[in-house]
Amino acid sequence: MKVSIVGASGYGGGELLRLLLQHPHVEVHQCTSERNAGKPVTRLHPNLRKQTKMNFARIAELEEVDCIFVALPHTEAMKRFHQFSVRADRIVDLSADFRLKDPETYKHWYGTDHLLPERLPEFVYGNVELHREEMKTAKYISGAGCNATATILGLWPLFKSGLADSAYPVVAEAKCGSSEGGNRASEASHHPERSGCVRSYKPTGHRHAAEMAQELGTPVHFSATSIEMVRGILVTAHLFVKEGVAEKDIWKTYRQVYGDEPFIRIIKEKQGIYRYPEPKLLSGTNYCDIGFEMDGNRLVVMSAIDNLMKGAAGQAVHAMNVMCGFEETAGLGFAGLHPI
Amino acid sequence: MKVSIVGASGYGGGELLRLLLQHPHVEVHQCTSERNAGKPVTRLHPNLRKQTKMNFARIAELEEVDCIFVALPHTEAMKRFHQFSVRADRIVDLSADFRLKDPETYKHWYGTDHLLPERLPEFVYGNVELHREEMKTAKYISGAGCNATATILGLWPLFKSGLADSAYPVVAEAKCGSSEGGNRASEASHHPERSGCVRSYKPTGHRHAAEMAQELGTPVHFSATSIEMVRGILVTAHLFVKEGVAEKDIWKTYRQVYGDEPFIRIIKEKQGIYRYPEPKLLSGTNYCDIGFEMDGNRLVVMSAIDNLMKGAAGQAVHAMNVMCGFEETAGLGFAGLHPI
Amino acid sequence: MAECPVCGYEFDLPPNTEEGEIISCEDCGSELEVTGKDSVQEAPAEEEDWGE
Repeated sequence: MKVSIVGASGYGGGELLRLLLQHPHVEVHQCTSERNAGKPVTRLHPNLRKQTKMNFARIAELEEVDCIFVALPHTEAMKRFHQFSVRADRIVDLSADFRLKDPETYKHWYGTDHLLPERLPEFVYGNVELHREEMKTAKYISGAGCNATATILGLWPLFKSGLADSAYPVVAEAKCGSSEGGNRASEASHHPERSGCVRSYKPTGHRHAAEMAQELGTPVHFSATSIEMVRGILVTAHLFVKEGVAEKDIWKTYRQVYGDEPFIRIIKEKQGIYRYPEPKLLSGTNYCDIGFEMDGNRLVVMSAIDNLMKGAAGQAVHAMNVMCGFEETAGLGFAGLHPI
Repeated sequence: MKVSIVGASGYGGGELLRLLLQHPHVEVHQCTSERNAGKPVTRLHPNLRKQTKMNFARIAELEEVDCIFVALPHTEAMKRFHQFSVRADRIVDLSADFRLKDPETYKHWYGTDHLLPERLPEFVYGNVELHREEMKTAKYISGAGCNATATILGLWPLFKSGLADSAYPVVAEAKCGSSEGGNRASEASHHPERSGCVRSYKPTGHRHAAEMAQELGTPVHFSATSIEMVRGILVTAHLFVKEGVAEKDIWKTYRQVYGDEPFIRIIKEKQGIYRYPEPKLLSGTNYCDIGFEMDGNRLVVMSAIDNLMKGAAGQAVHAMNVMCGFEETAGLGFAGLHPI
Repeated sequence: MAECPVCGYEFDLPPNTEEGEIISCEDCGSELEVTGKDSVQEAPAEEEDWGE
């Protein structure tokens, strides 16, 4: 199967390229980057040296393929949708353009009118664990936000089963890495300023909260703090469960909802160094690790992912595998490194 | 093919297990750890959760297999050699026990008599790039030291071709990560003490110098400084080349000696962020990246590896692939992560 | 066969390359300017300052 990556110079596009170059059922046809057209892809993605001799193409040179991955800055996929839909039956978009089903919600959070509201129902939200059946017949997938993915996957079974008491507020706090900001340098990402930070960069008003509300059916009070980390997210969520719910019920719910999911692991152990989810162990893998602890009927849920993998490129490849009928773990078998 | 890992609780053993569990031609039969016998391997190697349900066995319970990887503390492989040689035709030992061909040199550097000097000629030193032909018919491989591997691979073509001027001293300085010390905690590895260190832990007298002299045929004045890094080594070597040698000759020598080596990359670029070898990009890969710069007939050579991969487990699997006639890159295809 | 002036790598110029065109050496990646049928010279690439 032939695929191309549009906007392949960024961290998300580069991670997609790394996965797709070694994917058993896929051949990467073109990678585009307007700014870097004609340059070798390894100039931006040095880990791919000796893996590929491809050069960046321009969007105008796009040829027909079976699936196009779009990793452009926000609103670009919306503006150029037609250029992609005529060249591939299937599209996986990593941006936020087609995540929110309601155009009004989109306008509220992204400050601009949605250009193709009629297309929104055709896009399936990117968490495979929540939308597998729809993806099997879908043509278009919208990759979910990284913070949203970590929060949604941690909490979804509790809301789906009705254990969570939505009369109480749900608070979720993400500890994030610097790669979330992409590869454009800024004052704030200047090493002497960023190194060693514990920076409350979004105490409130983070856009991903909109996706959490959409997928969980309840508002989530979300805050993000960036820490000394490049890849990785650890979300710590605080909520209440209904009267009489015991720890065993929580285990049962996660087992029922996630039982044989290939990329979810429940991590709640009494020994060893890593007893709860640890993001650094997940670097390069498509895992979401989930742990929890109870305190009366208060529940704390911890979920960890690699924001560039389960939070972006890995999730996109997983969704493509489902959409195209490949085995779900194709190209996503990396186990992660320890120590790291 | 069936393999077992003896001493599988350490970082080297764990990395071997990660690679061998996903190796196309190999099945892991047993993993031993006296201290952790009966416990799940994922207790020590959390990245392998959901990859394996194996428990640690004891050496006494070892069954016959095709190849045994030994990752025990120094002198243990020597003492227990017979227990392994009766259970497998092929042995790959990661320790220093069988690296040095000369028992006297061994005694000088390791302060104890070698117990099986008569076995030394049967072990092939672990750098595949230097010893591929011997490995094709060998039964026993001795993994090379990590600092030695990085230094040897960087300098070997210059000595093999005679470009290096051995009338002048060769200085090599390694910047090392904390995983080199293994998973046993100590005062010096206590996070508040180790974090942020630039620690001159071996200015002189590092044991690996003995291997460098053995393989390069010339003494190397080696120093090691541990820095803020878990995996990775960057060696900066300082030497002189003979009169009249130009940059083009250096390129040609590396091309002639390493031309189609699957795991060597020459990194010397004028643009991009990573113009010379960068160890963090190699985490989890089996690459050795080599770069150089000339200053008159003074030459600076930079070589980077992942000490747990090309410096230990990756090299061991590469040597096994050669010894058993598998394609050399089997199980070693991971491209590395960026950003990381 | 053209030879890269930087690393001495010998290679065939792709068939339709014209004079003045910039190509990069397959081995060392240097940017080369095509100056004739089988001849190239190092293209004047400004070395980006890292500001380190």
